[in-house]
Amino acid sequence: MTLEILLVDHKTLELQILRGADEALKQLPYTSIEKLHPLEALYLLYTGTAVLVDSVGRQYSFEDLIKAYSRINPYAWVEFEVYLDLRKRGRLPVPGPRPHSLLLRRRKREPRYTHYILVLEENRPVKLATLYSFVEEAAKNSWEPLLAIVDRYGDITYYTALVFRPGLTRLSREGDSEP
Amino acid sequence: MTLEILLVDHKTLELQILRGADEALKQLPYTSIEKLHPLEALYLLYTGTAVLVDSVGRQYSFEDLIKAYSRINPYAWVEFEVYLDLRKRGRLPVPGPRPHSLLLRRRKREPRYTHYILVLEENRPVKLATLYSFVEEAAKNSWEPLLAIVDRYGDITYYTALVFRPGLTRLSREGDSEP
Amino acid sequence: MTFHGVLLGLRVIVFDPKEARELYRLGFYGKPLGIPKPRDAEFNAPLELGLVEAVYLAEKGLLSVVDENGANITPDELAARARELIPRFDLIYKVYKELRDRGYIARSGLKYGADFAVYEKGPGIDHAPYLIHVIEAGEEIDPLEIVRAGRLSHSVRKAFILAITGPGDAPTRYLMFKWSKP
Amino acid sequence: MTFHGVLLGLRVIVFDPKEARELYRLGFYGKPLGIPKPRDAEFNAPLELGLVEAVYLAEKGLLSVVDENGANITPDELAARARELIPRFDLIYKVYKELRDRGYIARSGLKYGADFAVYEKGPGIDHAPYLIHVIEAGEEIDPLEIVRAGRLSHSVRKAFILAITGPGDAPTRYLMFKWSKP
Repeated sequence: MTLEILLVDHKTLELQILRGADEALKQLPYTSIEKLHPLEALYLLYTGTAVLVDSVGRQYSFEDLIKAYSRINPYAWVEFEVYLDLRKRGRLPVPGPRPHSLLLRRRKREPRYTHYILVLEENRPVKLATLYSFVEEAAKNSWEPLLAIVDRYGDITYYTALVFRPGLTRLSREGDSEP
Repeated sequence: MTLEILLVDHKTLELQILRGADEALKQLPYTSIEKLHPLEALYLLYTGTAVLVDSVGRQYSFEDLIKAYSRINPYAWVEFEVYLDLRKRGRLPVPGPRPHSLLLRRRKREPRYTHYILVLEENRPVKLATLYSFVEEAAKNSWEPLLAIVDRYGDITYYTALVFRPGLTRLSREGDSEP
Repeated sequence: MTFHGVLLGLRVIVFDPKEARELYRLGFYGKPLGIPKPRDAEFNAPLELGLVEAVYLAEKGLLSVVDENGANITPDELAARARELIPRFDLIYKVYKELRDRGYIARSGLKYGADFAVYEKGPGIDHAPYLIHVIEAGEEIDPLEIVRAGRLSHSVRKAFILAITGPGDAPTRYLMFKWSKP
Repeated sequence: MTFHGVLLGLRVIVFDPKEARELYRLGFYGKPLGIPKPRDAEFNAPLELGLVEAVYLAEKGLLSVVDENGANITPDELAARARELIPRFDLIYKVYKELRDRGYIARSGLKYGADFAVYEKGPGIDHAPYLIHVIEAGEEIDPLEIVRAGRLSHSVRKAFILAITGPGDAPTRYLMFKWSKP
């Protein structure tokens, strides 16, 4: 295996690429090469493209890392599910500015982001204030806000969100009913 | 107007055909000719085929009769809605054996009934025992039980009902998904 | 002008066909008896109003309501009756009133599984209504609510609106969602 | 044999792909990670179980569950966790258990807006599942519940089932409804 990741800190899950930065660039955006996010490491482990070791040479599996990530983030599993789903769709997500969020580019080499994704889970209530500020933050950055809602069996549904202001927001004139 | 109905009793709404039994037979099953049900009188008034008078010759409109019927039956309006809907579909309902129920024949001259209809209204809770005994009474008589559910804006939806016994009732093998 | 309605059970009926037509024409209020999908206001039938609409029209002074015996029913009495019978009446009414006051045509969305179907011009004129689901929000919302509303709206439009509101003067906030594939 | 799962948040994950395949084959339990519609049990992925399924399998002694740190979780602890997180868990579990015990394949009906999708043979074998809506019944039921369940089931089959049940030993009664035009 050419790609080796170092687990710098067991608690915070700080991760670094130890070997194979060239290989990593085929898999990840260049911004991730210096500091790897747990989701990205999980993906590389899950697809079998990398191995994870700590400073004393102990090896960690996908299962080990997702358990460890779950300890510090209750959304760990569902975030990985959404990350994996987006990768399977050919998109290249990167961790976003707020917890449980991801950003998407149109193409790998494009600097601008197009979509801002918030991961939500059924039966984990979300503050309304969080939803609103998320939608507003997206608008401010000209990103399309997307909610990725993971139901309790792992199915993911995506919704675009916008604030509707009665009397101000125009309803779209054309029909957009489902075929 | 050839068809005249007599309001025998203002309280119980006992009704009789005063004139035009021949005309009435074109509109109603022969069983209704002797003793007219308020729903049937309402229909004849609503369609303008009959007039309603009391013993002192005072005349009553559709509005008068439905108000009077509402006083003794909280389901009066919705029952009439269902009766009218069935008549518009070319069916000939007659009042059924239990409150808020109707019976249907395939054809006017057929003695056997085919459907047993229970009128339900949204926001008027129904006892489960009532639902079960209705479905069982229908089964005993080989009638198909139908619930006519009137929503709070007057839209009617019909459902066939049957008791399902896990492990005993076979689920139908063919698909019956909607086109 | 004032329209005249009779409270029969859970409904207010405007019996006079002329009044019925005018009230329907005024803003697509109610449903003519026996006509599930009216093409226009040229019907000859009584008009059936749901309690939400009836309270709105009564409070506007457009509708006077009596009971089966002809006794007058005030708008407050009508609202009290509605509150008794319709779950979440106050929340639903609050959203209905705001949408109507803003000039939208708000009608029952019940047959679509939603609280309202909202048109800019009216049924038969707009291509399809937007469905509104009224949600009582404390501080939080279960994302399940969004998924469920989406499933119910699915057959009509890709987009639907959650009206998130609370009791009293709490402002209503509207979020529009559209099913999407990234 | 016993399968091994790890409780991560609201889910129990069976990481070993061999166990995952066997458990899925055993009765269409769970969902393989990243595969929304598995064709068969030939996948190579961890299996994700919902808490309802996980409690059922744990109580049957088929599944042993640990937390992120490897500490054992008893079936009772797992059920307590589910009860905390899933609205109406006890009612839903009761119906799930009865249907599974009777030999039906009961899976999540969530994507259809129902509590369960029930198959006689299994997904991909039966033409379409029957949707089950679990309803807590006191003595009475609002007919609205029937209409709403019908609307949610509409896109799958004309027929749907209400499982009407109560707490404890109250028997569950099932009524099947089919949308109809007389």
